[in-house]
Amino acid sequence: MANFEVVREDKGEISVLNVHGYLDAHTAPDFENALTKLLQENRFKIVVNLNGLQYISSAGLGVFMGFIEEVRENSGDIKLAEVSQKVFKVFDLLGFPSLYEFYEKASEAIVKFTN
Amino acid sequence: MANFEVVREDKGEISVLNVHGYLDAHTAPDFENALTKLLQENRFKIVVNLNGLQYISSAGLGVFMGFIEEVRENSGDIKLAEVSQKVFKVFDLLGFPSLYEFYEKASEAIVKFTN
Amino acid sequence: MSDKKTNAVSKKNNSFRLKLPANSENLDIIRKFVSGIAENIGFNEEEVYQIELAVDEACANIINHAYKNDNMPTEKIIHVTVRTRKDRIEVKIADKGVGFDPESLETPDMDRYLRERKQGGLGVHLIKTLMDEVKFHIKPGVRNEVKMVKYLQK
Amino acid sequence: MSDKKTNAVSKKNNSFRLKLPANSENLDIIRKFVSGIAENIGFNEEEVYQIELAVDEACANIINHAYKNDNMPTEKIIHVTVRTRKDRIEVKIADKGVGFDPESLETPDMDRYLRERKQGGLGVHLIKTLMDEVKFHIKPGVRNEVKMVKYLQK
Ligand SMILES: Nc1ncnc2c1ncn2[C@@H]1O[C@H](COP(=O)(O)OP(=O)(O)O)[C@@H](O)[C@H]1O
Ligand SMILES: Nc1ncnc2c1ncn2[C@@H]1O[C@H](COP(=O)(O)OP(=O)(O)O)[C@@H](O)[C@H]1O
Repeated sequence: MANFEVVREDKGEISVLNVHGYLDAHTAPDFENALTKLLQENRFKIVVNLNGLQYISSAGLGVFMGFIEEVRENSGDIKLAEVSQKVFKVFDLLGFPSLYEFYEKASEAIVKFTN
Repeated sequence: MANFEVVREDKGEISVLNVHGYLDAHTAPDFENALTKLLQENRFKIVVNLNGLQYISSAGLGVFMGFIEEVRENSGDIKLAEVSQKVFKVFDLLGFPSLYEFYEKASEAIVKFTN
Repeated sequence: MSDKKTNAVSKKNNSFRLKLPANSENLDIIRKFVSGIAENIGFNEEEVYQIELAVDEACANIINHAYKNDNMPTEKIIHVTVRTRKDRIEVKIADKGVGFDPESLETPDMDRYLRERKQGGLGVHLIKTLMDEVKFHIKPGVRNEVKMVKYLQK
Repeated sequence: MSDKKTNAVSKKNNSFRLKLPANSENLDIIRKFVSGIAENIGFNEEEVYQIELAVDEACANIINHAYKNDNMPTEKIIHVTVRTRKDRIEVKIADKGVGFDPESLETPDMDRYLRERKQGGLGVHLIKTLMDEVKFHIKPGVRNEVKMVKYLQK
């Protein structure tokens, strides 16, 4: 089903992944592939714009966990932006805000990298 | 399920019914009620704006059939506007375009009444 | 879009079953069930609508006609079975209600129909128009089934 | 919104069943099935998400773990049964796979979990957090079931 999509936008050394739809055990590999590709290109400054994300399950949360270590070891970060209240509650339930930075706007997350 | 809605807008002696969502055997009575109310108020110049209609089944088509006669006997009409291609195909399959006028824009249907 | 691997999985022979009460509020659940499967095996948006609509009409008929007789002891239920094959979707919709004689239904004359402003009587006609194969098996009180098939276009 | 009459219908005791192949592409169909029912009996948007998520986690576990043993002769299927009561929804999710010992699962220490950047191991914890009652009945190869209940808020 065409129910998940990642669209990448590079802005200088920062990459924004715009995710849309439903991120579950079926679609998590697509998101994983997008992140793997960034790391292969040595791009470690990553903003994930969750504006279009309607749903996330633990399989989707696991993808974030699988990359954060390598990204930070390379002086990068994965910053999250524009998450809906509904989806944020799932991140929050599992304590993600203590490990990841969340921003209201993707542009704010980008600014944080350029500072 | 909150999957169907009719919003009425009166413009002089013309009434526009904006329908949204799924019009099936479950929600057809809601649409029927909206039309019954117009007829009770002697409002016979009716534009149904189908812009937000995502789905129609024969139960929905039957509602149009149930009112057209009385409306026309009272020098009125039910004109349809802004139907998506997908939904139009169902109307078309059953020959509705020979009985009802379809317009690209609700404003065009309104103009037809004022001429 | 799904990747190729999962498409390969979904194109195998699979079978899906749904059983629920014959209430009109459940039409939405039934349509989503069938449209999800139809999408997964590669029907396009227009075809998915056609399949949804045919299934909706058959289920609306069960809701409106099958359990009219209030003396019937059976639970008022709808059974939907979907089988996917490489080249087609097969949907069986069944009830345990009063049954009917599908042979006795006339094909509506749409011109006359529209002229006379009838309501209803279109469901079975729509099903036959939208699907490639339609068959009825009627056993009143036991199992009244309509089986409909639609082929994937090459 | 549905009118009062239909709400009255849906609040009666009803039972819904779904049976389908244990493929991840079907998670979407399962979620829509369950969320449709939950919406109809009056759960709000946040609660519907919670129910969907709990069901998704249980089904993803079946897909990932239940039929690992390729020698198993059984069809790889998921059974979902939903019962609605005036005050609650009950969902049973079952497989015929290898089974597991739910008692042996530790409650994840989220601090440590996050520190060690683990992936996975959150599903059952999430189910227990999101639903009001959770019970397991395990019979490997026959029927492994998780039953979860959520109450409507007054
Ligand atoms: N599942 C069913 N159980 C009993 N009768 C049915 C069933 N399906 C169809 N019918 C009968 O076939 C007739 C034609 O159905 P249809 O073409 O859908 O038109 P409508 O439902 O609007 O009357 C119905 O009026 C009903 O008598
Ligand atoms: N239906 C099932 N069949 C077999 N094993 C299961 C099932 N559900 C859960 N398990 C077992 O319970 C463990 C914990 O599940 P969970 O908390 O969802 O984490 P994860 O699936 O990420 O490992 C799984 O690793 C698996 O061993």
